[in-house]
Amino acid sequence: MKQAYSIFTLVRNALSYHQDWQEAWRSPEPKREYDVLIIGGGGHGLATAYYLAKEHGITNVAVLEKGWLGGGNTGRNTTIVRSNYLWDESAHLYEHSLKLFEGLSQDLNYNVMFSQRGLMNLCHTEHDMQATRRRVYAIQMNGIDSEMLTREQVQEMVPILDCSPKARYPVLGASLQRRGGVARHDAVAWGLARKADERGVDIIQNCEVTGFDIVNGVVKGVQTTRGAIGAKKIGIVVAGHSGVMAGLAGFRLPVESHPLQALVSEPIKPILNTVVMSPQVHVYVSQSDKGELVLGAGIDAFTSYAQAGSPPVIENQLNALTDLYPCFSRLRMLRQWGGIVDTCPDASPIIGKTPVENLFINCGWGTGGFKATPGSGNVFAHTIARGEPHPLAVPFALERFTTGYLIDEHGAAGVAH
Amino acid sequence: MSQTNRLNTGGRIDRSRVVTFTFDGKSYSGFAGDTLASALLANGVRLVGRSFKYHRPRGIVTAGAEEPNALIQLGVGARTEPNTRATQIEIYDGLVSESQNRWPSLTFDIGAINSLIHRFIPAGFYYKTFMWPAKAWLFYEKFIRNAAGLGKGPTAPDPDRYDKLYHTCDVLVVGAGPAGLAAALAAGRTGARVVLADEQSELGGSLLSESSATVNGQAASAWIADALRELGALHDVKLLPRTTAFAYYDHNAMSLVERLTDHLGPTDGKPRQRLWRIRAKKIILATGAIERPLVYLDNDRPGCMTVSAVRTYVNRYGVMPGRRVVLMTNNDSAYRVALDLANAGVTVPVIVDLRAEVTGPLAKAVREKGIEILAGHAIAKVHGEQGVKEVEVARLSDDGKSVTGSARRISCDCVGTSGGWQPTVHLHSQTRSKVKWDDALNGFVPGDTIPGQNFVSIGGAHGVFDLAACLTEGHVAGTTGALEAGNGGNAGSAPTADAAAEEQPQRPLWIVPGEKPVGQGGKHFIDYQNDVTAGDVMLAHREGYRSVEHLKRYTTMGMATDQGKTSNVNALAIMAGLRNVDIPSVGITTYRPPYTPVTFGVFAGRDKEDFLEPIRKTPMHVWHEDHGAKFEPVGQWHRAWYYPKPGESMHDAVNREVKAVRTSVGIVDASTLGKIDVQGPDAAWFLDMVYTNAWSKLGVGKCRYGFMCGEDGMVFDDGVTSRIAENHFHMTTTTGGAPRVMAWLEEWHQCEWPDKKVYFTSVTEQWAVIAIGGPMARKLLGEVCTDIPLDDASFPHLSFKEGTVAGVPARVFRITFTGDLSYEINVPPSYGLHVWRAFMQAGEKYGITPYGTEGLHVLRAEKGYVIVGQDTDGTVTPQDLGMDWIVSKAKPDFIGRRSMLRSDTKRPDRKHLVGLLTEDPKVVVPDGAQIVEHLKDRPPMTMLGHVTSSYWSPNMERSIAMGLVKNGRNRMGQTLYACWENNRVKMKVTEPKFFDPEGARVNG
Amino acid sequence: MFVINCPYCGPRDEHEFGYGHEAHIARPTLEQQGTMSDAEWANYLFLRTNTKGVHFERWVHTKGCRRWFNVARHTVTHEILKVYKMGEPKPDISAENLPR
Amino acid sequence: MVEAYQRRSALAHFGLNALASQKADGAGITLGESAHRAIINIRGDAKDPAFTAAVKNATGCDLPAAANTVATAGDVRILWLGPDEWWVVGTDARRAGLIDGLRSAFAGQHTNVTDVSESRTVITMTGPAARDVLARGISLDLHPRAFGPGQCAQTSLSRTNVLLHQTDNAPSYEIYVLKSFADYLWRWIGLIAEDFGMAVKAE
Ligand SMILES: Cc1cc2nc3c(=O)[nH]c(=O)nc-3n(C[C@H](O)[C@H](O)[C@H](O)COP(=O)(O)OP(=O)(O)OC[C@H]3O[C@@H](n4cnc5c(N)ncnc54)[C@H](O)[C@@H]3O)c2cc1C
Ligand SMILES: NC(=O)c1ccc[n+]([C@@H]2O[C@H](COP(=O)([O-])OP(=O)(O)OC[C@H]3O[C@@H](n4cnc5c(N)ncnc54)[C@H](O)[C@@H]3O)[C@@H](O)[C@H]2O)c1
Ligand SMILES: Cc1cc2nc3c(=O)[nH]c(=O)nc-3n(C[C@H](O)[C@H](O)[C@H](O)COP(=O)(O)O)c2cc1C
Ligand SMILES: [Zn+2]
Repeated sequence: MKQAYSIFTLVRNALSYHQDWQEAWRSPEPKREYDVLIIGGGGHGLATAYYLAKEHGITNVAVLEKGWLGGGNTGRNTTIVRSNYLWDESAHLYEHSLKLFEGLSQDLNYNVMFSQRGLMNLCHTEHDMQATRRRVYAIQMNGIDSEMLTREQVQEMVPILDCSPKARYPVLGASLQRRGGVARHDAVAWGLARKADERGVDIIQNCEVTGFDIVNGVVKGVQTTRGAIGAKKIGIVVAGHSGVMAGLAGFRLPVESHPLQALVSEPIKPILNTVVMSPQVHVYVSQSDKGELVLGAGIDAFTSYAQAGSPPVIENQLNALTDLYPCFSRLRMLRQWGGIVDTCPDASPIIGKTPVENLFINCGWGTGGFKATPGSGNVFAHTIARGEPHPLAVPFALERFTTGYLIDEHGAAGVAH
Repeated sequence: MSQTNRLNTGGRIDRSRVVTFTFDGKSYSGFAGDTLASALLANGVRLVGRSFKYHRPRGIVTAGAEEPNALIQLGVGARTEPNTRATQIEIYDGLVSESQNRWPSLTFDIGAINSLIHRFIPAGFYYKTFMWPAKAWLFYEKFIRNAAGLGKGPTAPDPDRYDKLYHTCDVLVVGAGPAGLAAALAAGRTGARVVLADEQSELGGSLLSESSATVNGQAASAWIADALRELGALHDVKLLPRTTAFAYYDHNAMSLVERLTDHLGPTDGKPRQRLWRIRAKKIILATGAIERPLVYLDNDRPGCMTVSAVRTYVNRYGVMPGRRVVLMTNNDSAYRVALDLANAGVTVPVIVDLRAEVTGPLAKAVREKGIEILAGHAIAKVHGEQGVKEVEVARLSDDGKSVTGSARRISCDCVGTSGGWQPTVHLHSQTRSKVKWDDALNGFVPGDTIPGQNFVSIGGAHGVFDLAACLTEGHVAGTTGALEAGNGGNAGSAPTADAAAEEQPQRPLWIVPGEKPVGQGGKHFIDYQNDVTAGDVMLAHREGYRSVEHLKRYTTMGMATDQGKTSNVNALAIMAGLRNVDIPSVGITTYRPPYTPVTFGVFAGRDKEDFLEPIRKTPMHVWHEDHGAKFEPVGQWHRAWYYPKPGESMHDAVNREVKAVRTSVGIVDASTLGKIDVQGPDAAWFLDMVYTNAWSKLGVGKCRYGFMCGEDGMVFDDGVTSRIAENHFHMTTTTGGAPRVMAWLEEWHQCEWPDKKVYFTSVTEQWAVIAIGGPMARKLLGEVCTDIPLDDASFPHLSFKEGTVAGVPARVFRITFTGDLSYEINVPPSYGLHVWRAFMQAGEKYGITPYGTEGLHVLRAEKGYVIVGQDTDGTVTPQDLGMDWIVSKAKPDFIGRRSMLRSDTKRPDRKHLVGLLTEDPKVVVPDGAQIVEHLKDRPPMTMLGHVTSSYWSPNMERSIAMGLVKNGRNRMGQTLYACWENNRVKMKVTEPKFFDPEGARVNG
Repeated sequence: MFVINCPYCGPRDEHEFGYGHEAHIARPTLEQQGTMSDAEWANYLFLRTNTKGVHFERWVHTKGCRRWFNVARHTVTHEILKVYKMGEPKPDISAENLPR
Repeated sequence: MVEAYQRRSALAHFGLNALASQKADGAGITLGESAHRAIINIRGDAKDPAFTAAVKNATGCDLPAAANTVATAGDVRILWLGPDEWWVVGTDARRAGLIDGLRSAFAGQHTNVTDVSESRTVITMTGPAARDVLARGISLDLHPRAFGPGQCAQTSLSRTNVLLHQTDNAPSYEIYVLKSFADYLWRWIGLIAEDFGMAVKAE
């Protein structure tokens, strides 16, 4: 068992100058073989490993991460968590995840700072209102909290928002998910890693998968920058690099990798207590616990593996930001960055089997998979452990692109997060 | 007494101009040319702020952009600005500044309690606690949020305005130190188009802080003046002081921000800042280097600063940062500063040198001045809570890991330290080019340049500090850069300087040991602003956060507003020591834009409010405006939505408009519909491919409605297309879809079927479109147009004619979106208003009623006509809409055909568009309501689909709705429930045709 | 921000262009469509190489001449290695044989 | 036929003549509207001598083959839009004649003639600050070494798509813009010109 984290252990350790804290996770040498290998040490990969160990008793598991754990999109997203998706399939999956988020800090004994401060989607046109009403009512009938707000209610919750009718994008109303909010992205990855490690999972960083050993259509292991590693089953959870992994395994995916950019302002005292998204004008803003405004932008159109996008995207986003929140104009951008998001034609993820036996994939979360981290890991662990998809994952199999049963979530929130 | 610490002579400030300002409510004076930092120091103010987490008293550490501590709340009211660096604020009369993150006052701050409980709140403490009870985080969070955040944001709209522009040049030089100036001179002389930008108010870089350097045999300041004069006279050279290059984007695009009036204080009228988006053929990075402070015990006491800051304050601003200045160094640069201090009359009680032995000409000169050098010593402790009072200096053990022997107490009010220099590689790194470790320099220098970018780093920015070498490098870079950009003119000769004195190597000692073990009482600060100490780095290491990126995120090291300019290398070097690996294998965190924080407003420039996005207006817009129309945005267009008369609600107005069309005649502005002219021998073939129905046999003069599908078989646009001539079609599209359809056609043509002979031209705005409809439409048209026979036989439904309407040449289409007899009259837009008025005038006797998009939507819904984008959402096939008839069975191929054969798309029980009638005809359900077959007490309930369109139909005198319902066509007559919020309403499934189901009314 | 050298108008900033995704994906002929399985059709419709390295892609000069053309671009460095017209064959550039 | 006064230009609602009478000393730019031009979109193969000859026949003007250039002959000019696309621009009076002339000259060729005159208006801008104003909204390099009289480009200006044609070294420009955007563009230029001073040219 790991040393527990609590106010008491914190005080106790303070007395010994914090000299006695254990490492949050080990850094073991890779073994020759595992029952299950998870490629990708992002939130989803770590969650998969964690739930494999926790719920399926499979502990001879390694997570292989080419860089530092949590360094992919998990470490660079705008941390929005919500489950207000249009289609039943998505709503169920994301709600499953939201529920796991609600107990995650306790489950992991690691404060992931899940802050259910409420999340708003602004509507700027009648058409927006229509689409939003439809989504809100569908979510309600799925038994998930969601409500429409009038312009006056929006103004009351966010006084600094320009809700006047003369705005270029006047606010007509909004949808609100009160249980939505933000969580600390790094803490999610680290908490999962720590707990997975506690249950025996090997987390192997700086270990890039460079090839697959496939015999007669059955995967037997991987080649890595730290040597060959065998496995009975392998799960690919590499987000932006899914296409690359598929290529190494000899198949293609309906996935394209694009830059998605984000930025933060300098920290200031609390000024915004809700997460406010405005899909139509591509501005998503929340204020982190440290005080920065965290802003998400729209996706860059081109394919890229550079974790960097183009400035017009940022410019457009800030134009709209300063227009919606005229008092933000004097704040300053502190840092901007990008991640590589794996987008599917229907803006929904892919979870399930691949053309290669015993090789599973979990990808296509695109611009919005952080909120799904525990849920995705949970259903993927089930899928790998049983060799059959978790009921919530069934609709998200690759086959949907063949049958045409797409789960088109483009409308769910414009494009992002 | 004011300006107690101002030297009597020297510096570049203008002593003839006294400037008064306030700090924390107290009034001070300084001189023009001062920064807020230099002016405060001149007034003996050392304590200027409180740190982020522990609320420790903090002073000014640097003299530049790298300042981690002296963050100020500048200005008041709507113009207040948090977190500005005192070292970069130029003072002006009336400047108001305040310290941040303290309450009730800077000297007595309640928050400093955090400093007392500091032991309980090490790096990452919040991850370990506040977890119980499970729902309480929101409660704890409130306190944490209030404690964090430094300054306060304004809450009123920004009264200032901003400017932004594009610029292209041959050579962009960033940094106007000796290297940058030499580069700009060389490039400028060749005739190249040059931009020279520097973030400081004066160009000259580190030379401005020099006391004795000479260039071309003259004093550095004289050379700078000459150089600027020469550059100023060159026509194609732009000098941009107060301009920070903050982002280096792909393909040599650089973004810079110029501060135009910040140094003047609030000014109305002029833009405050300007965004330069420069594309340069060659970029020369001459951004110099940043000095690292040493990491020693209690190194955050106000009065502790870098040696280069000490030098800048003394030489450039004529300010004594202290009266007794102790210097501690691991390299020679402190010696030059000691000499400057001595010359200025400031006492330097000792130089503490971490190196065991100190030799060389500089040390000799210092000793000659009577300054004591304590080699192999370290500052083991600093006294003075709110300002340095005294240091304890002790001998270093040989391994440098501890101090030994008894400490000597030396009183002083300022400590300058130098831990060596880190080249300012930020912009280089932003291009994703690598950096490499330089052992001699103990810093990262630029590595290879990433392909696709064309730039070079020179001078301090790539680790070359010798003035003569900087000048030569600048000259060479300027000359070659200009040449690469096609300028072969004479670059003149390079400026020269004397070679620098030989320097002794530095001693890298990343933690200067103090009287207590690191991390156990006392603090060795690395990142001042975020309160990250050497102890925190050790804790991170202990807990496994060993990657430099984990270190950063776990401790927040380098994540403050200074982005670790002074701290990153110190931190990772300490981590390297703990991990027992060399520094390059630890690596450095990623440099990202911006170099220093940039105002959001400057990105927006003037693209605000009305200018954020164009509003497209039709030729008749002014008429609609004059007649009280409410407008609805559709894409970028503003369309008349409805025309309320005084006292009318929207409901009233729409009902009146809708009824008028059915009883007499209505008129609507349909100019926004997309129109594409399609011509060529293969035009019909092409339409056959892009529409689901067949076009080849459409007669000349006839019109037909069509659906366009994506290759996935889903409807994405619709419209009526007419055959003008054998090889000539006039296509219409939805308003919002127009650009997309045009792009779609050209994409298929150019990429897939380039051999097909067809041309597309967007003619949306070539025609203003006025649609009149209703029983009186024919009569009315007949009065305004006399040269087109309007009887059914000559001009049947779904055909078009050319003629003259109200004296204007027109194309008249007999098509309808309301189900009533209607005509769409296309006229040149310059006559649009005239023709519209003509109809209004002639129609008066019929009670002609203008109607807007809302009325149009009701009218079409009464007929069950779909709106793509409302009744469809990208997941709907024509078959789903019950419009099999529009999908040709005879055509071998069209876009989307193959996808319609997939197992899911051909399922018979997909969602179908059906009519939905509420049991109670008075109830209008909202669109978006969900359709449920079996009600439960409460959700979740299984949904069959949703209401896509729902209106009050004044002509049916009941509500009408359409919806997409699973297996809907096979549910005719069934009763289902529309559900939303807590409402449950019974609805019967019907055909989606409510009014005039036989379609008799198109004939009037 | 990219500079893309429109083969017709010359170099222009990225914001003038539209991205057209992977190039050289030919629409199956009618005969092919006739014999194609749903899976094969999905292959055409959705599956992409999503190359990390030299990517062959289409762009259109939306704000200029409205012409489509092909670009070979490195998806890690964003370097544009070649611009060529529609219909011209795919050049032989891979990350390994880059001219440097 | 309808009276000419019934015809409205896209910017008529600003009342340019009244604006023109206001004093604007030292204005950096002078702005005007040149409304109701004949603008005829033609398509064809520049390498086909039959096509180029037909254009010359019908318009009296050579077809500019070089990208981003304009050819002028008398009151007709031809602007390059793309590799197979041009605008023939003339006075309103010549519109019908030019269209008919082009159509008949092109007979039997795969070419195209589409009248787009009514879809655009032309904003004229001249004066020493013209480049500065344009730089606020155009990413193209308009430095005299890069772009001069006789050159044209389709690009975006602020948030509108335009065709920009430089007509002289004053410098003067003609900006062709879709009518629905004209109001926005005019006001945008006016806004930018606050820092440079603006005069209005009478219609
Ligand atoms: C700017 C931005 C903002 C976003 N905002 C939100 C938001 O607000 N809300 C939300 O829900 N989602 C958001 N997202 C999306 C979200 O971040 C992702 O969907 C989610 O984090 C994906 O997690 P992951 O674990 O699948 O991928 P990642 O965290 O990317 O992990 C994949 C890991 O695989 C590793 N890997 C790749 N190749 C190999 C290999 N060959 N061998 C070994 N390891 C390899 C990578 O290094 C990486 O660490 C955002 C994304 C971005 C970029
Ligand atoms: N070891 C030493 O003794 C030592 C150390 C450092 C510097 N120096 C001296 O420094 C000089 C180096 O000259 P140099 O020209 O390379 O550098 P410099 O420091 O003289 O000039 C760099 C300039 O770049 C500006 N700058 C930095 N980043 C910028 C940005 N993003 N945007 C706009 N401006 C930016 C700075 O304001 C500064 O004016 C030499 O003269 C050398 O003697 C000596
Ligand atoms: C929610 C969130 C908040 C962040 N806040 C800060 C911050 O306060 N300061 C900072 O420097 N970076 C902040 N970052 C950005 C990171 O420094 C970093 O840019 C990001 O994780 C991407 O990694 P990279 O830039 O190393 O590629 C934040 C990132 C996220 C996702
Ligand atoms: Zn082009």
